Amino acid sequence: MNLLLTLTLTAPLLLILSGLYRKRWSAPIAAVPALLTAALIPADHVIALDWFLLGAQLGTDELSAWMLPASALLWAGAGLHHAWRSGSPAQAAPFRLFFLLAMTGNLLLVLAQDVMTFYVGYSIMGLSAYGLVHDRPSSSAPPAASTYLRWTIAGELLLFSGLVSLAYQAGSTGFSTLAIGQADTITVLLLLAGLGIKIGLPGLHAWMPWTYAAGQAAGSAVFSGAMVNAGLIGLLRFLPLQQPGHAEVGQLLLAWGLLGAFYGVLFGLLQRTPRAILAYSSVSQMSSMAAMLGFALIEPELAPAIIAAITVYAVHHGLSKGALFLAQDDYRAGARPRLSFAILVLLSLMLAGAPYTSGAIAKTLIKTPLTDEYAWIGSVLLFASTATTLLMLRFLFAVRASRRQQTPAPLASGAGVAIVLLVCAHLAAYTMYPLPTLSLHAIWPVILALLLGFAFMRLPAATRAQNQPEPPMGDLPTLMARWLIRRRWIVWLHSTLAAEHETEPGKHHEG
Amino acid sequence: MKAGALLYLDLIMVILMLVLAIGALHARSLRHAVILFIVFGLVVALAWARLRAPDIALAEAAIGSGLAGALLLAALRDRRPGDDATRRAPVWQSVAVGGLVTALVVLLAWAFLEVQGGRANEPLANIVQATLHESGVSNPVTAVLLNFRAYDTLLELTVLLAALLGVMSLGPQRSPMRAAEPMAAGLIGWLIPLLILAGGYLLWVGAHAPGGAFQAGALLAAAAVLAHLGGRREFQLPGHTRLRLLAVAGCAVFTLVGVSTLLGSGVLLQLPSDWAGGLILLIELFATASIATALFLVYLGGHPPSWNSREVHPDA
Amino acid sequence: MNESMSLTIILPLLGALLAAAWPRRGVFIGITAVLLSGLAVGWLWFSLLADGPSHQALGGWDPGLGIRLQVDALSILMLSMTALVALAVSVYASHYFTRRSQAERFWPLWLLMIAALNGLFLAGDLFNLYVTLELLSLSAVALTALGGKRAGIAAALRYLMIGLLGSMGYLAGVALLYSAFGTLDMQQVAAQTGDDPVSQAALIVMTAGLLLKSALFPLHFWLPPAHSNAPAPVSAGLSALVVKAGFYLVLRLWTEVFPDTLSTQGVTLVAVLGGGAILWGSWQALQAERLKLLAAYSTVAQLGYLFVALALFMSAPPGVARELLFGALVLMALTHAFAKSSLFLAIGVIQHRAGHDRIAELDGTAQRLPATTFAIALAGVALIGLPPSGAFLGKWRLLYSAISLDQWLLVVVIGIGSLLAAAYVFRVLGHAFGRSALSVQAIHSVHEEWPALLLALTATLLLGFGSAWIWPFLEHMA
Amino acid sequence: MTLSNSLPALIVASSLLPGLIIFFLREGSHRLRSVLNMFGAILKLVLVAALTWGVFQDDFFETRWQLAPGLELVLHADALSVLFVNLSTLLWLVTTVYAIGYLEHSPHRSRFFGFFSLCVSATVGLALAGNMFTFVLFYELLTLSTYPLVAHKGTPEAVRGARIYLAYTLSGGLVLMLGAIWLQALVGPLEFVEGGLLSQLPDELHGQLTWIFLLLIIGLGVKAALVPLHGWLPQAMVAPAPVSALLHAVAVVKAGAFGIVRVVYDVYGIEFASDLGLLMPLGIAAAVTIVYGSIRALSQDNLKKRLAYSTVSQVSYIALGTAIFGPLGTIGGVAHLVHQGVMKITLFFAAGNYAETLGVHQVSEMNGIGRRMPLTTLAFTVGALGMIGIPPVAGFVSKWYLGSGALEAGVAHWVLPVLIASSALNAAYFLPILQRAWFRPAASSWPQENIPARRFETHASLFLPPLVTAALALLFGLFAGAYWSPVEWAGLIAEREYLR
Amino acid sequence: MPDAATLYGLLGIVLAGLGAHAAIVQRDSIRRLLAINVMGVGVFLVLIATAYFGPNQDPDPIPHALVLTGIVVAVAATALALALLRAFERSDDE
Repeated sequence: MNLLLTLTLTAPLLLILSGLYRKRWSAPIAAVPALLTAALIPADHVIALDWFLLGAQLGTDELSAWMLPASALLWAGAGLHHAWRSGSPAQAAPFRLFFLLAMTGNLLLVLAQDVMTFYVGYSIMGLSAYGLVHDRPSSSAPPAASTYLRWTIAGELLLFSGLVSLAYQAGSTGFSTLAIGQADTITVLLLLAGLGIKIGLPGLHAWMPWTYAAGQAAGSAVFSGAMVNAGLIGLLRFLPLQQPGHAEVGQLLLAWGLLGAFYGVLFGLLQRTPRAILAYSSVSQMSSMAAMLGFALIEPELAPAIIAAITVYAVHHGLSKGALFLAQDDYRAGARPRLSFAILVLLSLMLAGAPYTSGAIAKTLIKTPLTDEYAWIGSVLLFASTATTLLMLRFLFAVRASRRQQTPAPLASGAGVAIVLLVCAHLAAYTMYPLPTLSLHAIWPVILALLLGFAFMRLPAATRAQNQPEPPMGDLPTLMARWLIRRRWIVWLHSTLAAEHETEPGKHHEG
Repeated sequence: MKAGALLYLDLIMVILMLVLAIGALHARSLRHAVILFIVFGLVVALAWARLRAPDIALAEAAIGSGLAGALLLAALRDRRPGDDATRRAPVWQSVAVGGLVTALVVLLAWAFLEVQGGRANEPLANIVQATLHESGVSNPVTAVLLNFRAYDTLLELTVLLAALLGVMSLGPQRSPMRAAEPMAAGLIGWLIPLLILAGGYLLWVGAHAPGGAFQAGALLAAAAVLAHLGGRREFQLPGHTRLRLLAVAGCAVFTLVGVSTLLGSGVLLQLPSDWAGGLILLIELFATASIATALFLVYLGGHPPSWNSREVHPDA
Repeated sequence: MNESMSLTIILPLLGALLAAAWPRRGVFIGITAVLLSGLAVGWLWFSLLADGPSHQALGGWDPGLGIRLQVDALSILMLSMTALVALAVSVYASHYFTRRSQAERFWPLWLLMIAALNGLFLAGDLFNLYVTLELLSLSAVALTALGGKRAGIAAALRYLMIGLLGSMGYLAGVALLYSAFGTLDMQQVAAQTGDDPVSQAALIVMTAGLLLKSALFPLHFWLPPAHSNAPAPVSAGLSALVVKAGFYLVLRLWTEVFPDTLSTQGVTLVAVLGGGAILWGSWQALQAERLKLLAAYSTVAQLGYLFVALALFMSAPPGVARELLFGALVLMALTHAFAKSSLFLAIGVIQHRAGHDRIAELDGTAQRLPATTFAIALAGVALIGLPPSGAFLGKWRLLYSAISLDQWLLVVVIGIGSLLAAAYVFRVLGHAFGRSALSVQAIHSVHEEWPALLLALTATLLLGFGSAWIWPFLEHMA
Repeated sequence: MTLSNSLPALIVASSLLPGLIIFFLREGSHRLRSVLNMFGAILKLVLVAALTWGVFQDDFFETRWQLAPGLELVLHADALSVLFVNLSTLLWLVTTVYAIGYLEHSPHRSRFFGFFSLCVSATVGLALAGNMFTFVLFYELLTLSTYPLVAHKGTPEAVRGARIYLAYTLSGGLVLMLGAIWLQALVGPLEFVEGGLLSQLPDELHGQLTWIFLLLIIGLGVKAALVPLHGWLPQAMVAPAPVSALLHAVAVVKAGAFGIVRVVYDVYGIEFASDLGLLMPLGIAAAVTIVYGSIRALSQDNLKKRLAYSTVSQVSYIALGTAIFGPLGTIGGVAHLVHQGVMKITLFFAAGNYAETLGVHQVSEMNGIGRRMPLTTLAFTVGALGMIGIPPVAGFVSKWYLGSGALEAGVAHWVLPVLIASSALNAAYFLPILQRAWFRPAASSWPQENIPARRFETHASLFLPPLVTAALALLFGLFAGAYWSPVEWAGLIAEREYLR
Repeated sequence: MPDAATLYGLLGIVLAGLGAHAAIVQRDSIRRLLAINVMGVGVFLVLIATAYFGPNQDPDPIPHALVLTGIVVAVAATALALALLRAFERSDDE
């Protein structure tokens, strides 16, 4: 049992050290032990290694029971896709090296049972992900890479201070003994800010569009699936959910989440790059989950149900978003465009929460714990799902448009991978929860969105999004930063920080 | 001489000495200053005689003004003419120093007067009288010089030797003078034997009357200087190597006597009372020779040309 | 036991006479005489350790009449310092003088100087001290003028004039004392001195004369030209030993002859002058262009330290701290002697090799003479008062007493002094690392370099780590 | 001469004697010199191991040598000194190997290795010092032995840099000496006692004690490079790489920091120091240095200058740890003493390799150096990550303890922001270097390729030491919990300091 | 009126003062030398004055010996000084 656990963590490292990472199949292989652990090891099996990192505790609990398989699946899928899809070995090898490093960090983070190990995993993952974004040696660092790096470092530092104060106030580092109750509001806010950057709450999300749009598809898949969930795991573990007395923070988080849900969609619609649109959809999805967390803070008694719902929702969102990225890449450069476009449509519907899909299950699960006085949240979420469907439509149009622009040599179709992920998502959802009844209540948001979409199609070409000036990827924060630079306020800091990286901001990565 | 008359004599002496001293110090031209200094020396010798210090008077006359005067005059001769202006320090500095010095003088005078008042008759002088018989000589000054404080005299001779060695390392001797005119030559012809005779007498008489090695040596040196002044070539002075040995002899003998007493009685320069007289005479004999040589060579100033024959060019 | 006392004086005297009589054998006679006098000092050590401080009436006459020699802990330390430094300098001098005539004239005067020093450290009689001082001055002046250069002779002349003025001052004091107390013996005079006007007047005049001879700050102008224009071994002797004589006499007079006539104003004045010497000496050393001038000014500064220490010692309340300060004072004097003589000998080697001692053009030579540069470094460390050297212990104790007596100004002055000292020492040492154009093959002329190195090592390692015995020795023998 | 009172002296001698012998070796005898060096290093390591084991069992080790009444040279081994001795001995062995390789063709090597060994003996002596007098003595000896090392190259800048270094450190040494003497005047000869010994002094002395503390801290602050006194550190960068590695990672800089720890814990005692209100100013000075050092490092293009300024800021973590009143803060400060040493020496070795192999001195010339020298750059990366405080490497552990210590002492409201700001700034000046090294294509040709890339990127003796120290940094981070790690040992020290 | 000893003693002190003043003020070497000799004479006068006990009592011989030694030392020093001066001026014209 313990051997399997340690093997999950050390497998990727061994592959790196032995230099086998240059081989194509090394990435998926590395994820196999993680999958086995997820399958074989029961829920709360914890081992304590007091010589490792100031007394580390590794093991599984209910949260990791869900999160481990999801992440492992995603890492394996992305690895497989990359194996199929990878270009020249010179370019693939470094990517695969950082891929394995990030995987180790993510697995360590998921399996961590104490604050210190969590943070170690979190920062290894964060930093090595830089290699995924910046995968091709270029004279000056692309904006995506440096922006990502800056935000991640900021996030990690905020998380560090949050965790230190949490560990001190809570008295110990192990999760089991972590008396999260004593954490004061500053600590919670620090944790929120640190992890908020990772899950892309509005205002802290500026790096997401850049990062998802840059680098290889496998990288973006893993970013949107496994890594975003890491932020959520952190929130689930460290926010004082079952403890009373944190209502104000709850309200803040609720408002922030709901704002994010619509903010993401609004700016997503204006984007022309398909992967950017997906990024904005992630922003909105994760913000809605954060809103639910805020609600859990307000009503501590309902917390357990909400946590369970959020976990399922996160797994569903992770797998589907990852699949979407792989499928989109497949469609763009794949051999059989029509098949991959069909998969894309299916995935979009699933994400939008169409009936009989895991999306629908997740959304209904989210709504069930809402008591009557908070019913309005339910309706807001409904509107959010319509917005998401609209965004998905926008995504499909953008994907079709991008296909016409380039016709690269068709690569082996990785479509199979996306399908597998899709099936797994549904399998998990169905086994756990009854098939939802087909009710008008569940369907009307999708229909409304479709109507809006076609109406929009009829608008005159002039107002169509294609020829509108496209707002820069990082939208508000990036705009604000550029305005400040022009005003010489932070030019000094910016010039030193980014002297070597910044190319002129307009140019962005291939779609 | 009634006390009163003696008092007047003293007053004259004091005033004379003050005037001569101030003249010697601040005379306009250097030549006058030197001459006044020599006269001052002679008057001081008179003062010593007045204060019943005959040995000192002799020494002062022979060495203090005689030889020192000769040296000074020779130095004047060597000096390049012209830079005779009395280069003095700026006025404010001399006033300041003057003030400081007068303060010191007043302090010393006050202290001196304090002492004069309380001075009982001197016990030490009586002790010297009491132990005079052991010292082997009857003249108390010679006894103190060559027995009681013999070590001081030894060091004094060494000082003279050191000065001589210093002078001899400073360049060649003065060239002898041109021949003196007949009158002077005649005078010199008489004076030299007289001086040698007087020197011998003083050496001998020193044991029991004022006199002694230093005064005798000075006279002999004066004789040699006269010969040098007179430019008489044939005045056969001993060869230079022998002169050097003579100069060293005085100290050597004195030290050897000291060492022999050290080996004998374990105490340096403890002259056994019965031998003391003879030993003192022996020491005085050599001391006179070395003092005369030293003072003469010092007058010549510098090492003789033949000294380091191997050295062709005397290094400047 | 008393023979050894007079032997230490007679042996160098005899040597000098022999050297004067047979100049050609000068070197051999010189070295043997110095060795023998060193042995005599050794013998004196044993007798001192055996039966403690003692004195000997020369000529067998009791002190009032005759002259007395005395030896105690302080004088034996000074004597051994003189013996050791003289030995090293003599060995160096035996190879230093290229011209025979200079060598022949050097040895007799050198031995006379040593005899005078030994006589001075043993003298117990005030007038005898005067004559020894004169002998010391004259031989020192003659040695200074040995170089034959115009600047050397001028410096020697000024040195002589100032020396005579100082001696006359001293003699005036002796005359007054004799007229008042009727004796010349130091212990007998000490018994009768009080704070009566005669003692005070005598003390003032004698101290003024001695300060002039030991070149304390305002009266120091004659020392730098004299010590920097003399030949290397001579300036080593002058700076290390002759200057100490003046200080030793002031120390003797203040502590033994006039213990209670000393007024606090007098002590403060000397402390202030000492402080001035430290600052002015170090500052001038920093500006000096020539190594010898630097070393000479550093002597002025180091004397400042000694006089400050003396002033502190006199104003310190009786007790253990005062005894410890006395030990520190002696240790600083010893260390300075060894360090300064080593520095001058090393400078002599450099001047011999490079033909000049200008600091600016020192690069090449400093690198081709590693042993000499190392000696200068060690000597420099001892002069600054950095750890391995005895001066560090001395300075630590000096600062300790300055602080416990709340003399904050002195603490600051000593601090600035040691910083300036560090500046001028390392200004010289900096050249040892410069990358000079000359070829870098090291010249090892051992016979020239090892005296300097040995002296430097004694100053730093021996006195630094092995000087704990000095304090109990001084106390036990006081 | 039982072992208990000869061991400390033997440890100091084990590098002193070879050093003195090396001085007099002819320039040409390379093998003998290397053998002597290695023999000295290994012997010292063995002795220190024995000492560590002894102190671990609470045995008593002390050597006394009286230099003068009231002034005793005392070498006493307690937990704190053993930590520092271990660090310097270990890193001296590694640096010697590196120096032998680095100075392959340079002149004056006997002189270099002679002073090199003297410098380490001074450091070890300083670590083992049992009283203030011995500490000051070795503190000055350290200055003397490091001056020739800084001026070793002989270029005008080297001599100038050395002179500035000397000016700073000698004045610092003087101020420290004054403080020590004043303290001795007040309290008498004082031995270091865990928990300090000044607490029972009468109240009216407190004014003077505060002044003395100021003097001591200024004296030590020069070597610990606290802000106004740090000017010498960047200038001393002209020294050859092994010297700047040993100076900035182990010997000189740590001596100052170690001194501050000694003064606060073993002279004043932490409780007494905080009662006197001395910790707050020290903490503020340290904080200012941390931020200032990092900011200045940002704008340095010369790699070694950037590392120097980073040292200025990193060493003040130790001072900050000392200023935080509480066991956790102490553990953080003391552990960082070792961590910073190990990490910084890796960075300097790497910088030295770049300069020696490729003639790369400026950060702007480091594009794509990762490909050309992968092993050295890997070591550099580990070191850099450690400096920033990224977890797997040791730097993170000490930052974690400093953070929790600040919380424990209730000063988190300004210590945590400082830690965060400094980590951010560290990231800001280290990550671009890594980004250049790994993610940029190499320039057409290197400025001065002295050593061509054969089987390995450069000489074995050049690229192995950084790897060893990088591995150490990783081990100290990953196995921070193990009993032999610096953090545990720091825990032992803190426990003894606070138990009294 | 004071007796002879005091009179000559005071004269000696005054002469010493004059000599000292002149020695410091005068710049010319020979004049300085004269001044120092005058100062010497002054001090010797003090010594001999204290040794004088009036016409009918023998004087104390010790000061006499001291002064004799003093005179010889003074002349030695003067000789050396003059020789130095001569050497200094001779070396001038090289």
